[in-house]
This record gives sequence, C-alpha cells and structure tokens, in this order.
Amino acid sequence: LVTGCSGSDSDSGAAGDGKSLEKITYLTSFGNFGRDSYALVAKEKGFFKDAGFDVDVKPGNGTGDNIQAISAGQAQFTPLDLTGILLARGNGGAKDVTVVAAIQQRTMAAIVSLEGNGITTPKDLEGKRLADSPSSVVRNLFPTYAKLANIDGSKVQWVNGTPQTLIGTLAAGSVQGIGQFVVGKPTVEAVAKGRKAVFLPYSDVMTDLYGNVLVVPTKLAKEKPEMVKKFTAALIKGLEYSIANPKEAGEILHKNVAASLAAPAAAELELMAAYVRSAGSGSAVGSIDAQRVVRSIAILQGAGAIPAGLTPEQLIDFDLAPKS
Amino acid sequence: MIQLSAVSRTFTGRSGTVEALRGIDLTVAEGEFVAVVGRSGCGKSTLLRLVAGLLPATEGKITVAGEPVTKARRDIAMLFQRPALLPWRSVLDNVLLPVEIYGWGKAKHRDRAQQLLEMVGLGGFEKRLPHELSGGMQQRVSLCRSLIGEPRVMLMDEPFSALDTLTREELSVELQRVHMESSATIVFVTHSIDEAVLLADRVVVLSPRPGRIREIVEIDIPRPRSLGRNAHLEEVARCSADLHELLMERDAPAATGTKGR
Amino acid sequence: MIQLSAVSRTFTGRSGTVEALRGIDLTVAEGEFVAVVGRSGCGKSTLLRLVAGLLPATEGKITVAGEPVTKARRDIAMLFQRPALLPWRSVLDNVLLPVEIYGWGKAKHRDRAQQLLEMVGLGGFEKRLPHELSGGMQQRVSLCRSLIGEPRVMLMDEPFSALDTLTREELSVELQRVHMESSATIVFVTHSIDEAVLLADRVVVLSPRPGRIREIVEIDIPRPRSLGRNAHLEEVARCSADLHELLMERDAPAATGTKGR
Amino acid sequence: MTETVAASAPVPASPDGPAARRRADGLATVGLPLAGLVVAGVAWWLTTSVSHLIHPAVLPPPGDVLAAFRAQSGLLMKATLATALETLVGFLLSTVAGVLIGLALAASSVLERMFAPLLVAVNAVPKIALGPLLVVALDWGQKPILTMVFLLCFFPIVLSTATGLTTTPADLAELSRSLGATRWQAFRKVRLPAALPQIFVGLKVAMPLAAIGAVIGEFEAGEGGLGFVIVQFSGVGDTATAWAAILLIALTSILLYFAVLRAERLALPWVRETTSAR
Amino acid sequence: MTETVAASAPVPASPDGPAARRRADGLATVGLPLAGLVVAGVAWWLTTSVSHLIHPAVLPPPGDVLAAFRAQSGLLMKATLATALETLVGFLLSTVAGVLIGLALAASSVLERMFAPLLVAVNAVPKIALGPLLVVALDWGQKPILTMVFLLCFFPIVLSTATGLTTTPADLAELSRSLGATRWQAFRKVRLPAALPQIFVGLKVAMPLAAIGAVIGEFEAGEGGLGFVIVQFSGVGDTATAWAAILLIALTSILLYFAVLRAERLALPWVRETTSAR
Ligand SMILES: Nc1ncnc2c1ncn2[C@@H]1O[C@H](COP(=O)(O)OP(=O)(O)OP(=O)(O)O)[C@@H](O)[C@H]1O
Ligand SMILES: Nc1ncnc2c1ncn2[C@@H]1O[C@H](COP(=O)(O)OP(=O)(O)OP(=O)(O)O)[C@@H](O)[C@H]1O
Ligand SMILES: [Mg+2]
Ligand SMILES: [Mg+2]
Repeated sequence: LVTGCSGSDSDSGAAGDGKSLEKITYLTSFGNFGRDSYALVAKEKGFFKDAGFDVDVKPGNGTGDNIQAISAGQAQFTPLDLTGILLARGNGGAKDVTVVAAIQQRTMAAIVSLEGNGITTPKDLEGKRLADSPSSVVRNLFPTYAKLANIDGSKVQWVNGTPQTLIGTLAAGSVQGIGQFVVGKPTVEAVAKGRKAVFLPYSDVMTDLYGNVLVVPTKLAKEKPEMVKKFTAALIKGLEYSIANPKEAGEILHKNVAASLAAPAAAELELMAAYVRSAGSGSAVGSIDAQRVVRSIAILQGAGAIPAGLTPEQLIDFDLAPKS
Repeated sequence: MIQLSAVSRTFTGRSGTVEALRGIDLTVAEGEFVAVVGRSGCGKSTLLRLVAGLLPATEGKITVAGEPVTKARRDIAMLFQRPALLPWRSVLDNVLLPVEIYGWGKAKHRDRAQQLLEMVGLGGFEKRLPHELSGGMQQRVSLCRSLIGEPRVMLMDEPFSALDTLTREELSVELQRVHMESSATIVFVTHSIDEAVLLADRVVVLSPRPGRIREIVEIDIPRPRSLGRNAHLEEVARCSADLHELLMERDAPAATGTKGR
Repeated sequence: MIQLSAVSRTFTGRSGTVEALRGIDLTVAEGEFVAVVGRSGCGKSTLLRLVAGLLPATEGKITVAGEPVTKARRDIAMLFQRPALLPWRSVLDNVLLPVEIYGWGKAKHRDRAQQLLEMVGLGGFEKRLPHELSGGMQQRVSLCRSLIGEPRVMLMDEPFSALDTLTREELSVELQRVHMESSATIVFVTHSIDEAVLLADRVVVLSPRPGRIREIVEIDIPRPRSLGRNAHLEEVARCSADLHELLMERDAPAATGTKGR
Repeated sequence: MTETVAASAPVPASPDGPAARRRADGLATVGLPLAGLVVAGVAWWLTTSVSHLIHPAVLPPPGDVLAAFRAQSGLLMKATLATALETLVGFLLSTVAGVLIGLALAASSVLERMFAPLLVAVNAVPKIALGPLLVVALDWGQKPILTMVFLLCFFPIVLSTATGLTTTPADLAELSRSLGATRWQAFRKVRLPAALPQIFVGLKVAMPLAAIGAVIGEFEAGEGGLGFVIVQFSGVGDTATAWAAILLIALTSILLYFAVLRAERLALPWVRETTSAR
Repeated sequence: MTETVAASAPVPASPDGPAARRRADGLATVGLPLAGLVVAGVAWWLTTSVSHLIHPAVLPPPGDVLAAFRAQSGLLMKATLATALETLVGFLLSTVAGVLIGLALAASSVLERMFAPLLVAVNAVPKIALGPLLVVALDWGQKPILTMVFLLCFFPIVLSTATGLTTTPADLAELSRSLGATRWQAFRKVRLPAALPQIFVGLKVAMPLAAIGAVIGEFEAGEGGLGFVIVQFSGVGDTATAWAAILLIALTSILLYFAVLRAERLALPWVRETTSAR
C-alpha cells in the first residue's frame, strides 16, 4: 500500500554522528505534485538526515484539512498558502499554528483561461463566467484584484467548483476562467488538449502577497525553536536544490511516489522557480518580510475578508524565519 | 372436459427424486363431479396442479376443453390446500381478487362476495385481515374466492379439511347446489370417504408412491344427495365400504419412504 | 394439571373486537386425555394458546401444575394448527429442534427422531426440506416434533386434519399408546367426533361466538380403544350421537358473523 | 395490534388505560431518541471540552458549535431549507426511478443479468469523481444536484425493489398464476404489495444517502445549501460553523428518515401484525 | 430446484439434457453481463469519440482510457490490489460489526429508539468531511481507510439485520416461544436464519459502498491504492488514467458483488425454492 515516502535506504538506522534521528511527519500542501516535491528531494538528498531528522512525507489534503492536522499535532510541518491562513485566522481558525518560513515569495494565485476564450487582459474578464471554490484565495481576493486592475468586478459571474472539477469545466467550456496556481499551467494545457493556457497572475497587481509558507504547531515553535530552525533550513535547502534541478527533482518524486509523473513535476518546478526566488528584492529563499505581511493583511481587510486587528506577529514567528 | 393420458410427474431435488405420479389416465366429462381420494403424499395435490397448468408434466399429455394445458386458464379455479390469502387484503378484498383480475366490475360483484361470505358463515368479518381469522375461517374465505368467478372447472384441494363436521356438511350441500346450478366440472380432493360418496359422480382412488390410479368407483345415487337420511342408504354404505377397503389395501411398492408403514 | 377459571379472551383489532372465549372453567387432571370440539372459529386454538402461555388471558386465571401461566413452559408441547416448519431445516432437523433447544444430546435423540418419522410413515424423507413435502406430510413432521420432547403436557391443535382416514387411524392408535405409556396430559382439538370418542376421557364441547363450554361429555370406554370392531360399540354410538347433537345445536348468540348460518 | 400483544409473553393486563399507555409510548418515541442524542452530545463534550482528546480545530467542542450556530443562524437556516428541499425532491425522484428500474430488473432476467453489473459499477464509482461530468453536462444549479442525489441513493431502492419483487412467497405467486393474472396484474395485486416491506428497507437505507448526495452535489455545483456552507467555512478554518452545518445535515436526515418510517407504518399495518418483532 | 420449475409455466420438457441447459445457463451468466458492459462501452464511445457530446477533459474516450491503462498497467494493477484488499477487509469487518449492531438494535427496543437516530445521523454525514478527524484520531494508513469503509457501508447492514430480525414470521416466532427457547436460542435457531435473506440484501447494498469507502479513505489518508491514483493523475491533467482507475474500482466492485451473490446462493438454497422469482 505504501508506494513511497519510506523511500531511500540512506535514512535507515542512526545518523552518521551516532545521534538517533528525530522522527518528523511532514504534510505536503496537496497530494504529491511537482510543486511539493522539494520535501522528498530534501529527504532523498540526505538534507534531513544530515540535520538529524527522519522525515515521513505524507500527501496533504489542502489548506483546511492540513491546518487541522497541524493544529492537532498529527503532523509537524506543512506548506500552506499564507493568504489562506490569514483568512482562516480572521475567521477564528488556525489558532494553534505558526508560520516559520516562506516557500514562495509571491503568491502563485491566478486566474487562468484558455486561448480562444477571449481573455488576455484583466479587462476581458468582465461579462465572463469564472469558477472557483468559495473559500479560495483567488475568489476571496478577486474584488481587491479587480479594483487594483481597474476593472468592474461586479460584471464577473462566479460559480462554485471543487479543485477536482475546475480544470474539467474550463476545458469543456462551461466557464471561461478558473482560479488556479500558476504552476498548474502544464496541467491545464494537458487537460485542454493542445489549447494554450492564459494566466492572469494576482502577483501582477498584488506584489506583497506571499504564496505558500511553512507552518508548524505553535507549541512546537515555542518549545523547540532550534529544531524548527534546523528543519526549516534543511527543507529550504531541498527547495533550492529542486528549483535548480527540476528534472532530477521530478525523477526523485516519481521514484518515491510511483503515481507521480516526473515530467509534469519538472515543468511545475520550472514555473515555480520565479516565485520562490523573489524577483526584484533579492531577499533570501524562505525569508519573510513583516512589512509585506502587514500590507497583505491590509489588502484582505480592505476586501472585507477578515476583521481588523490582526498583526503579523500573531501568526508568524519572525525569529525562526530564515534571515534575508 | 379434462383429459389426462399417461401423465407422470417426477420431482428432482438435491436429496434425490420423488416419483409423485406415474401413468395417470383419466377423463373427466363436462359437468362431472370427480372426487380424488388417496393416502397422504400420494400425489393428489400434484394431480390438481398439473391440470391447473401450474406444474408441467414430466411425461404424458393433459388437455382441458380440448386444448393442451400449457399455462393457467381463467375458466379453471383452483382452491389450494393452504388458504393462500393475501395478508394485506381484507377478507372481502381477498374474495374479490379474481373479480379484479378478470377485469369485471368490482361494485357489481361486491354483493355476490358478501352473499358468499354469509353462506360460509363469515358475515360480519368482511373487513378483517386474514391473520385475524381462525384456520377454518381462512379456508372458507379461500372457498369463497374460488367460487366468485363462477368457473367452468373447479379444482378443489381438501377445501373442508379445517372445518367442523357441521360446517362441512352445510358447505357440502352448498357445493352440490352450486355444481348442479352451474354445471361446473369439479375435481375434488378429500380425505373423507363420506364426503366423496355424498358429492361425487365418480371417485378416483390413488395408490401411493408412485401415485397411480388404483380404481375408479362410480357412485350412482341420484342427486340431490344428503348425508344421513336418504333413500339410498344401502348404496351409500356399499360405496363407502368399497372405498374404505381400497384405501386400506397395503399395496407395498418398493419406493422409498414406505418402510415405516 | 391444567386449571382454567373464568378465563376470557377478547381480540381488539382496527375493525372492532372479537370475544373469542368467555368464562371458561375447566380442570384437566394429570394424565387425562381431553378432546375439544366445536365449530370453526369458536376459540379452540385460542384456548390452547392461552394454556400454552403464548397469549395472555383478558380475564381469569390459568395454572399448569399449580403455577400460574405467564410464559411458555418447556414441559408443555404445542402442536400448531399450521405445521410451522422451519423452511431452511431438513425434516430430521425440524424434528430435532426441541432437542437442540432443550440442550439435550442431539446424537442420542437422532435415532428416536428417526423412529418417530418411520412411525408416521416418513422414513426416507429425513433429508428433504419442508417445501418438498405434501401438506399431510408436513403435518406429520410437526407431530413428530411435538412428540420428541416427551412432554408432560401436550396441546394438539387438529393434528390429523390433513391426513387420510387410514393414516389418521394408525396415528390415533399410536397417540393412544404414547399417552398410555408416558401418561402425559393431552388436550386435543379435533373436528372428528369419532376421533374424540376414540381418544378422549372427556370431550369438551365449545359453543361459538363467544366461545363458552357448552357441555363436557365423559367417555367411559376402557382403553385401549380402537375404531370399528370393539366390545363397546353401543357406548361409542351413544357418545357419538350425543356429541353430534350438541354440535348440531343452533344456539344463536346475538354476536356478529352468525347471521349467514 | 392484536398480534403484537400475542407476540409478547402474557402479562397481567396493565392497570393503566390505553391512554396512559399511549402517553408512555409517546414519551418513549420522543424521549428515547433525545436520550440517545444527549448521550452522543455528552460523549462529544467529554472528548473535546473535558479531556481535550481531540483538538478543537478537528472537532470543535459543542459550545463552539452552538456559538457558531447562533452567530450564523440566519444563513444556516436558509441553507438547511435549501438542502432539505433538494434532498426531499431528489429522494422522491429517486424512489420513483429506482422502483421503476427495480421493476424492470425484476421483470426480465435478461435485463437483470445484463444491467445489474452496470448498476453496481455506477454505484461503486466515488461520486466526487463524477463532479466535472455532471457540471459540464448539466450546468450548475438544481439539475446536477438532484442527479447527484439520484446517483447516491438509487441503488438500495433498485436492489430492494428487485429483490422484493423476485421473492414473492411461492403460494401467493402460484395463486396469481392460477387466476391467469397478466404480468402487470400479478405485479400490481400480488408482487408489489408483497415486496413493499422490502422496498421500504431500501428507502430507509437510501434516505440518508440522499442527504449526502445533496451535500456533495452542492460541493460540486451548488450555489447555496449546507454543502456550500461546509466548503466555505471549513475552507477558511471556521470548523465550528462547518460542524454546525454537518449537524444540521444529520438532523435533517433524521427527520426525513422518521417521515419514511411513519409512511411505512401507515402503508403496511399488516406487516407488524403478521411478524414478530421481539 | 423443483420449485423453480414449479414456479415457471409448464413447458414441454426441453429436449436438451441438463448438461446442455447448464451450459446455456453458464453462457447467460457470463455472456449477458458482458453484453451489458459492451452496450455501456458503445454508449460511452458514441458520446465521446463519435459525437464529441462530452469533452474528453470530462470523460475521456474509451481509446484514451485503454491507452492509459496499457501505459500504467503495473501501477494500476498494484493499486487495484491494494484497494480491493482494503475493500474486502473493510467489508468483512463491517459485516461482523454491522450484524452485531443490528442484533443489539433488534434485541432491545430501548436501544433501537435511542440509537437508531444517531446511526442515521452518522450515515448522513458526508464522509469527506470526516477525513481530518479520522487522520488525527487514527493516523495515516490502513486504520482510517478501514474506518472509512465501515462508516460508508455499515448502515445498510445494520438496518437490514435489525429489520430481518424483527420481522420473523409470526408462526415461527410463536413456535420458538412455545418451545421455551431462550432469547439467544430463538435468535440462533429461528430469527437469524429467517433474517438471512434480508441481511444479504443489506450486504449487497453495502458492497459497492465499501469500495467507495476505500477510495475516499485513500483520498484522505492513503498513500497508494486507486483513490490516490485518481488524485495524482487527475491532478496533473491525466484524466484518462484517472478514469482507468475509476473503471477498475467499478470492476473490482462488480467482482466482489458477485462473490456476495454466490455466497448468498450457497447459504440460502431454500429461499429460491420457497419463493417465486418471476
Ligand atoms: N415441490 C416439490 N418438491 C419435491 N417433492 C415434492 C414437491 N411437491 C410434492 N412433492 C412430493 O410429491 C409427492 C406427492 O405430493 P402431493 O402434495 O401431491 O401429495 P398429496 O396427495 O396432496 O398429499 P396430502 O394429502 O398430504 O396433501 C410427495 O411425496 C411429495 O414429497
Ligand atoms: N390474532 C387475532 N386477532 C383477532 N381475532 C382473532 C385472532 N385470533 C383469533 N381471532 C378470533 O378469535 C376467534 C376464535 O379463533 P380460534 O382460532 O381460536 O378459532 P378455532 O376454534 O381454532 O377455529 P378453527 O377450527 O377454524 O381453527 C375467531 O373468531 C377469530 O376471528
Ligand atoms: Mg395435498
Ligand atoms: Mg383453530
């Protein structure tokens, strides 16, 4: 049944220096796709073992489920979308989780359409029908996006969809656009059978929004900060290695999880690279800038998605985050 | 009306076969009243089922009104050994079932059903469900059901077995009346020799395992007949004695299941 | 052994109430053989159910062996009007059901079950399922089942109704033998006056609707008795005539359901 | 009614009149289920509030859910109504369609052998996977939701109908044959009534499935209803409100289930009287 | 066997021997379901490949799925085995537990009234919503998956068992009471055998649900099996492989369903003989 994850032989037994390895459960954000492959790469490459960890990489089930698993301490680390966490926190959830590092410096959220649907600029969205889950980042931030992009958001019709249905409905022409991460491009194009995907990334107009961030149980962050730091460093090392060597990362993924294909994984990682290494600011991979978070919160509050009063410090432990 | 030639019926189960009937030749004329007697398990019910078209014969040919029997016919009414009432229907509706199935006007026949129920002593029980009745009462409901269609042929399997002597006699008389009025052809299975002699023109005696016709006894007493006081006491006594003797005969066939007798 | 005092039973259904039994006083001594006769629907089965503890009395008190009846007792065997065989069990296993329930050794009693089956003429049918048997054969299986437990009290509801005359007579004789050997107390419902006179020490005559005791007829003929040739022909004839007359009486109670008679 | 008495051991007639008995019975009908709910509620409270066995983010304590229910009562009530309506309509449609399909399978052994495996197959497909297909084929709104309800709950109805219709007691079937009943008559007068108790078992199994169908349908194609509420609130980490919605689904199902039970009681009085419950 | 003959209209005895008939019967048993599958396959092909009624992203044409199946056959076979095993084990556990629960409900009307509503409630909760709860309580792997199977398929088993046990024909129940049978004896010798046909209906309904349970369990807590394959391949836009997995689930269910059917035939020969199918 276990088709992967217990993978490489190198992590069996004790670490080289005689200390026994600390057992960690790591949850991917969702399933086992290229965008999440860096944890397996860190494991396969021995980064975790070198840092003293024996990591079990489990496939996650999206923001909602993963927050629950981390809150309950069932898993110790998982990458989740910061906007999603802010939304949850604003709605009274995600109380027992702490953010300790950034994975993507800019949000990968985007509206995606297909060539021929008549959408090339934000303005073209007016009068179109778009689908996304009612709790998704794309949908919650759309009013703000519309304002910043100077379009009339009320002229866009949103319908509901689950992550599983979205791409299918786009490809079949039931809607003209859907919410999707930019790394989903190869997937969308694969489903659309040859039609090119058109992306309208939110990061074009909302540069301050982070993408996925690394989340731990608050208790863990408080009690074992050194351990969290060490793990974060090892994971970031895997992340850097993965975007530098997307082909190899894809193969590592496939090797560990037979149902994950190498080629689409590599394609995702190539697309992700630009979001992991912050384009202009030159800040280090994994670092978090408090000011940007403040501005993100302000955007969300402006959109009416969360109530006032949330500060970055309530959610993020800047001491643990990699320094820029 | 009914003709059986060389009819046999064998049942095949997981624990062996049973030859229920072998080589039955029998002709029942139109309007005739034939009684069938024989020991328990000798194939009387099976015989009726064959004629009713509810069971295919293993061998031989059966015709009713000249046509070979391939399935049940509407002009044949069968009264089963068990009452077989529909548990969700009231007594009256159970009696009216054939009427509904034949597509006759239900309203028209409700009175007749009512009369039949009164005749068998069930007036006042029309609205009850079958499980509220005693065994004998259920049997009488089933009798009414078989009478309501005024069938040309009636196959009756021990219709009075659960009834007391008095009710039995009353109903025998009624049945005789029905028979004479409608001139229906009746095949009547019974365990009572008296009943057979009272009702039948001929009595078929079956011998057991396999069921074969042992003898056919003619009853020449003029109708209407009645039990007890009648002018033909002697003849009745003779027929009864004959039948009794025939039934008592221990013809020991080598078949299974007879050792214990 | 069995004592009923002022026992009544009324059934309440959606379509009115039926008074099945009213004010029954009856004492059955240990080892006695009591027959119950009465018209169909007069409450005979209800009476047995009350004694068996299967139905609560609406009024009155019933005791068996001095103890008030509150539920079924293992030393009472009930033979129902319908065979009530378990359709998934073979004939032999149906007969052995009481043995299993009483927790007796099944192996030991298998021989006895076999003997009983042979006695009723069902040797060779042990392995069959009930639906492969004729009506009379099923009834005989149920008879064997009620005999195997060697009960102190037997309540038998028309046990021979589906049997032919000959089998009936044979089994009457057997039953008499069992009764004399085991000195069980037997209450026996029948529609046959001959049977009642042959078997019973006393015959209880029930009048219908509501069921009341019309009369209790003592039969003083010494045992073993047999039908036909015996030394007490006269007495038998007298008893039979008495009973016949009692049953023929048209006591017309004002209750429902009797108009049609 | 009589048989029910008959089926219980003889007891001295209760000194209380039937009215008192009915009152006691009514109390048990309402009181015992409530007691069951209270037991469940206490167990829930113990595992979440007292012992903290389960983290509130995963299963929020009763207090939180109650608070969420109060805070969002308007929204939740509207959603409950919408979902209940979809459930009910879908269930009724499925009943009609399911009985008809069951009838077809029962009528022809060829049909049954050909299509029974397909029905099993359809039933075994995780319905979540059919979301895109439904949305694309039927657009958003009621149609895909009702279809989802049907897909989830048709199978028990079909199977129980077909089973009921093909296991008519032999003597009743023989009776209808002996009367020369047509197939349709035999079906209407004998087989269907004899099958009804069985069909009701199917309906009772199908009822809660219909509610799930409505919710999953709302996940995929809804614009309201409790399914929508669950997605929306659990998606933003408000598990308390999501659980309030889940409980409302459960409650709706319980009510609808008891409505089916009631219908059964009314339609089939004879079953209780010819069988023995305990 | 005899009643089956008896239940059909009399026809002249077939000139073919029983061997020939059995052969024809065997052909129908295998051939007709295959014919049904072929019909479904052709319909699928017509709507996707020929008429393009449905976009391949939503339902890929048979050819694509076949190709996907060939390409990933090793992976798919392994996943099918894993899922089939979970389904089977979960189903067997649910059968045992479900029959026991049904027994408890049937034994006590107090228990039934208290807990039947709760069971309905549990059954009506969309199981997807319970994913995190199961993972947190039971970790990843087999345990939450088997629990999910149980949660999906226990209800039909419980309900049919309870119904079967509480609708014993009155005369058989009276017989067992007249013998002074203890509750347990009455249950073992009379009520349970009489309830078996009903219980098997529940098992047949539960079987495909068990397969769904396994798949949903894998969605939530699995690292292998067909559910995981569906998530992974549909996640990278390979709908053809995802549909191959869906079809394999369906196929597995069909096989397991027929195994239940076979078990029923073997366990209950008397039912076919005392009832009339058509
Ligand atoms: N469905 C069946 N399967 C197997 N054997 C059967 C079946 N029906 C009847 N038989 C056998 O056929 C024989 C005749 O049965 P049938 O019912 O015709 O007897 P019968 O003369 O009506 O007896 P009774 O007077 O007891 O009703 C019996 O030995 C019985 O075992
Ligand atoms: N469960 C019941 N519900 C309602 N009424 C009943 C019930 N059982 C019996 N009765 C009624 O009680 C009366 C007596 O029935 P019982 O079965 O005792 O008659 P019986 O003397 O055994 O008749 P038979 O000789 O026909 O078997 C009948 O009028 C019947 O309608
Ligand atoms: Mg017979
Ligand atoms: Mg009686």
